Amino acid sequence: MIVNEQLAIDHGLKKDEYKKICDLLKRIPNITELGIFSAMWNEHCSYKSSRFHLKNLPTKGKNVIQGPGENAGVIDIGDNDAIVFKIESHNHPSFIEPYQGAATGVGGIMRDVFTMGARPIANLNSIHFGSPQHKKTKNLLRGVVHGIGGYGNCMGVPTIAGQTSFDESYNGNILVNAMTLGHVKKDKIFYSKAAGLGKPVIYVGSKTGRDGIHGASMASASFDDKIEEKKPTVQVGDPFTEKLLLEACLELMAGDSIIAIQDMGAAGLTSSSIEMASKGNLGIEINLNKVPCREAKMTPYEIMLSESQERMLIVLENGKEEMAKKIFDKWNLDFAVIGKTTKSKKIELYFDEEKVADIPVNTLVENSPMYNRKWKKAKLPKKIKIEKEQFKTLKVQNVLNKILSNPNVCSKEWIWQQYDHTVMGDTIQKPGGDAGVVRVHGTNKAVAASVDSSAVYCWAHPLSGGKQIVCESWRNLISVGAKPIAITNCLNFGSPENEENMGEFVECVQGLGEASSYLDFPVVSGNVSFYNQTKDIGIKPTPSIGGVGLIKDYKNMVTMGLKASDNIILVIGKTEGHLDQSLFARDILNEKNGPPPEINLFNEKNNGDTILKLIDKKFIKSAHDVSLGGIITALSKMCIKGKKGVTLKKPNYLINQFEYLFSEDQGRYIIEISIEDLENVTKILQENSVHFDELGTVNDDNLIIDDKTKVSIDDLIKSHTTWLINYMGN
Amino acid sequence: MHSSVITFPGSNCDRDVDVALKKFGFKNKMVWHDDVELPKSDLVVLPGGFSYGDYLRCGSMASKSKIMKSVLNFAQGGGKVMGICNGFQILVESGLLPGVLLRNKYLEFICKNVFVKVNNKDNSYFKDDKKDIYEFHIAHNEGNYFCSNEQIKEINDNNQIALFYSDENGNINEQSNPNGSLQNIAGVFNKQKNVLGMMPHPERMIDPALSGEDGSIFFENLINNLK
Amino acid sequence: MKISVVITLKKDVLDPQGKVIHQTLDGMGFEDINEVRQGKYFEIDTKENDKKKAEAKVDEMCKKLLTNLVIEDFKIIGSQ
Amino acid sequence: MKISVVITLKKDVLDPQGKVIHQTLDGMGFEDINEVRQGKYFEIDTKENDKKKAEAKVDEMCKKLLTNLVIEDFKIIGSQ
Ligand SMILES: Nc1ncnc2c1ncn2[C@@H]1O[C@H](COP(=O)(O)OP(=O)(O)O)[C@@H](O)[C@H]1O
Ligand SMILES: [Mg+2]
Repeated sequence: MIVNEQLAIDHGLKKDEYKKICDLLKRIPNITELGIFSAMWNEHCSYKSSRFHLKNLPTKGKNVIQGPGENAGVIDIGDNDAIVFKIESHNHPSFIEPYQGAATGVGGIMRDVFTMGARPIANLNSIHFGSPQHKKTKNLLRGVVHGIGGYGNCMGVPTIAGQTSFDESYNGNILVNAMTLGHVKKDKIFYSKAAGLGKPVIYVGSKTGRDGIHGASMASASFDDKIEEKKPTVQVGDPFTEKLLLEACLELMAGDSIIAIQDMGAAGLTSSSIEMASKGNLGIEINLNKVPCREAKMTPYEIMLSESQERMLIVLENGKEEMAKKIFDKWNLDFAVIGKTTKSKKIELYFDEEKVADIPVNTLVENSPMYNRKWKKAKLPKKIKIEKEQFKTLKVQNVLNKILSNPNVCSKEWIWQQYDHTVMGDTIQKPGGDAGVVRVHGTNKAVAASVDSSAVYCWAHPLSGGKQIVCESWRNLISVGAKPIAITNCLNFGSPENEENMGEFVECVQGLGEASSYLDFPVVSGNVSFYNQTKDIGIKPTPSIGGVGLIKDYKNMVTMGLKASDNIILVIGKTEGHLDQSLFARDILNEKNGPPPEINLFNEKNNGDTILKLIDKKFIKSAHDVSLGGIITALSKMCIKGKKGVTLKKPNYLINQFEYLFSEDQGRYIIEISIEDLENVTKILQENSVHFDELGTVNDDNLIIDDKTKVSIDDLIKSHTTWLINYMGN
Repeated sequence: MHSSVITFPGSNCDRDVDVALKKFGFKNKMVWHDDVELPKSDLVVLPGGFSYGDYLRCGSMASKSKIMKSVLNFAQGGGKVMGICNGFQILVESGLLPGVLLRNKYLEFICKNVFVKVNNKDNSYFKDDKKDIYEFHIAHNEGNYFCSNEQIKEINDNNQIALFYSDENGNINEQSNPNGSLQNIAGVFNKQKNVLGMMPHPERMIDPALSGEDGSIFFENLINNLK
Repeated sequence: MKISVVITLKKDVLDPQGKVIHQTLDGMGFEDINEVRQGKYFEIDTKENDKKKAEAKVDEMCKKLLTNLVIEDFKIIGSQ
Repeated sequence: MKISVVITLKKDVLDPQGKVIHQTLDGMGFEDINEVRQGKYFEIDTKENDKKKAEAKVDEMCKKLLTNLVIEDFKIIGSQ
């Protein structure tokens, strides 16, 4: 095949990028080389539009062992234990084939984690669908949930938390973000940096097929009318093989024969071999005839670009091949020595005795394009003057019912009941709480994790939205009694070539960075997914934040269910009545404009730290952060979980009742304490200058909001649980 | 008491049940599916998980593995064999237990706590049980017990039903049937009652921090009965 | 040669999946369906080139592994 | 009439189930198998009695619901 500019463009490269390739090579690349460049230089692998901005994120901290740049981030949780975690998107494939797309997304992120030597101990997911009324939504949701469960359940890794939202901006481009946490001993972490010359390069796992060729390029293109043509790039997941691969890799890792290991993810053998060579500052030579292939007559181009799943690349110590092969034989997996490390600093490929590619590694990595794209700054929208007259026509109980049954608030039990969340025997907080919590096997420690996003806030004002979402993640961890340690992020945006979408990206990242820096909640891993759009319209900017925290003694974990009657309920943090962009404003008043609630990082940190102190002293019986739907929504969920009611006090506030109950001011928590502790708790809160209000008292059976409004627990449960079940049921 | 837990490719509750058995006093050994001989055991456990990915039919391929010949002999000689979840499916596929486990009626994987009522205490698994109704955990996609009319008659005539899905008061009805199982069957014995298969996972409920503690009661009783 | 086999659920075994597909199709406007039954299909490519022998082998595979005769029937539907 | 359809994975698409079944059969002594591919089988019983029309309907059902043409092909294999 003749390589020319047009062919390069068909591979998703830009004209000047093609010229740059020719200049770097000082010749025209052959077809295999062009394929390799297109895979390495696309957005998905090269981060060419995002690198410039991502480098400003705070990535260091006293608990960070490994920040971004490896397969996953690693944090220290003491006693030689470390947690490896990362989140990743699989948006485009999931829209085309929801089951397999979501399944392979889960498979991919788990490989990222066990490549580093960690046994996966928990999965999370953040999934976003179009409007429930859209004709595709129901099937996409069902397919995605079945896919996530299908893969994770088979692997025997509990899915402990997640997030599900619906918004019409995802009608033509759903989001599927999967996150995995793994546990590893600090002195047994594996990296992808190759070292040493003449070391054998080993291929293990499944055979290479023609699946997913150019998957990485697809992830970097937007959906248009030609979507059909992009179809063959979807892969079929094989969780059984991955389970074997996990066990085989961990078995090999128990010894000391591995120099470097890297999973084959996007752009398969290409990116894995090049990354290992690049990090080790050396070359790799591969004989492609040695690669185990599923189909006859696969070309070098196909072998290099295949995205077949469940494969790994390993650089081994010399002489360990036989021993390693025995392990993979035992697990019935392919094992092949396919090449060796060299000092050439080039990637050199041979096929049928011919050299089919010869590319200096640095041209693919360091010299890959980086763009500081044009972007537009977003103005803070003007505050909306909400006519309080209209509140008079509203009844609190009806509004509450509507909000509790809103698709974005209602119980997601229909989803998480399909995920095995108890396998491995260490799940101590199941989905349905503020964060999922698993014990570190055989210890008293537990790890909490939560995944969050608030696209509406980010859309209204990306800078505030970016900050808010980090804070929400922080709060979810605090609410279960965990000390927040670090985050991973999956940045789902529209086209970086569109100035507005790019602006959303830049400012969300800025906000995210500010908040994580202030809260000492660094970013240790992440993933960028651009081109989430249909035709020219991008999705609402949707950064998903996966937060991880530590509970030193799992017995101190806190849950949100109310515990005992006569206990006192406090709201921590100030309620100012901010309704713009709240669920109340959008869903009840149909008002979609205005700024999102403001973030005050000082209060955020102070409130969170103080709550942790109270938890430490065992004052807190239950806790829940206040988010979507305001105080009364949060309180309702606590009632539902604990099967208890609350009698609200009349607030000594000047704001309107609806503002009091439904506003979405940030930095707030609801906590339950016993009367005897009230004085001590008050003292601690005052000493730490934390604003709080007494909200009410726990009772046995009703949420009593005012003289006229009394809602039974059963009614709350009904409002909260029926929508999704009914929706999926017919 | 010596127990053995068999690991098939794709088993994923093997560690969980190992932890549980040890916690309640068993000396447990892990046995690889490709081994020929079972170690000396008072109890053999086929754990939950997805042996061979649950491909073809759950348990079908594991039932053909090498170790199963030994398990078969062991069981035929009166040895105690217990299959949990996927282990139950393997026992059914290998012919040690009657019937078959079909896909859940509502076509969805179910992970939750359920109540089960013990039907037959005249065996080493449930003898002297303090409880009639356990709260156990289920996590499966194919737990819908089914068998032919003749078989179900035989099963009932021989008192082979071990556990029924029930509500917390022991009522056995459609509402308390999570997966469509025939007659709410959650577990069955072979004729001799030395082989037990059940869908629920008692090993997931052995600690107050987990979904519950009824599993502890089950295991404590089990080891006492085997002594 | 390549032998094709179809495995179907016995008549009296409930096929919830077929039922759901039926309902879904119905909802999509395919209203004159009486019943949908789902089964499995296998293509087994063997080195055996004698049709009779190949089919006999596959028959044996079906009995020993591919079907559970408590609930399923099988039928060889083609050989080439 | 009753239409039978077979749905198979496209040629280049991985068939994890087929692979494992192949290995298992091999281990059971069926050693001369080249490949096993697993697919789905549907019997759709419709009120339509005109063969052409019935098949056309089923063709439409396959395209709209039963298959995902990204990874699967379908074939009507019988009508009676
Ligand atoms: N896709 C999902 N997978 C697993 N758990 C989920 C999923 N979606 C929602 N959940 C769970 O449902 C609960 C409610 O979610 P959400 O409304 O986002 O919580 P909150 O706003 O209270 O933090 C959480 O415990 C969450 O973990
Ligand atoms: Mg929360």
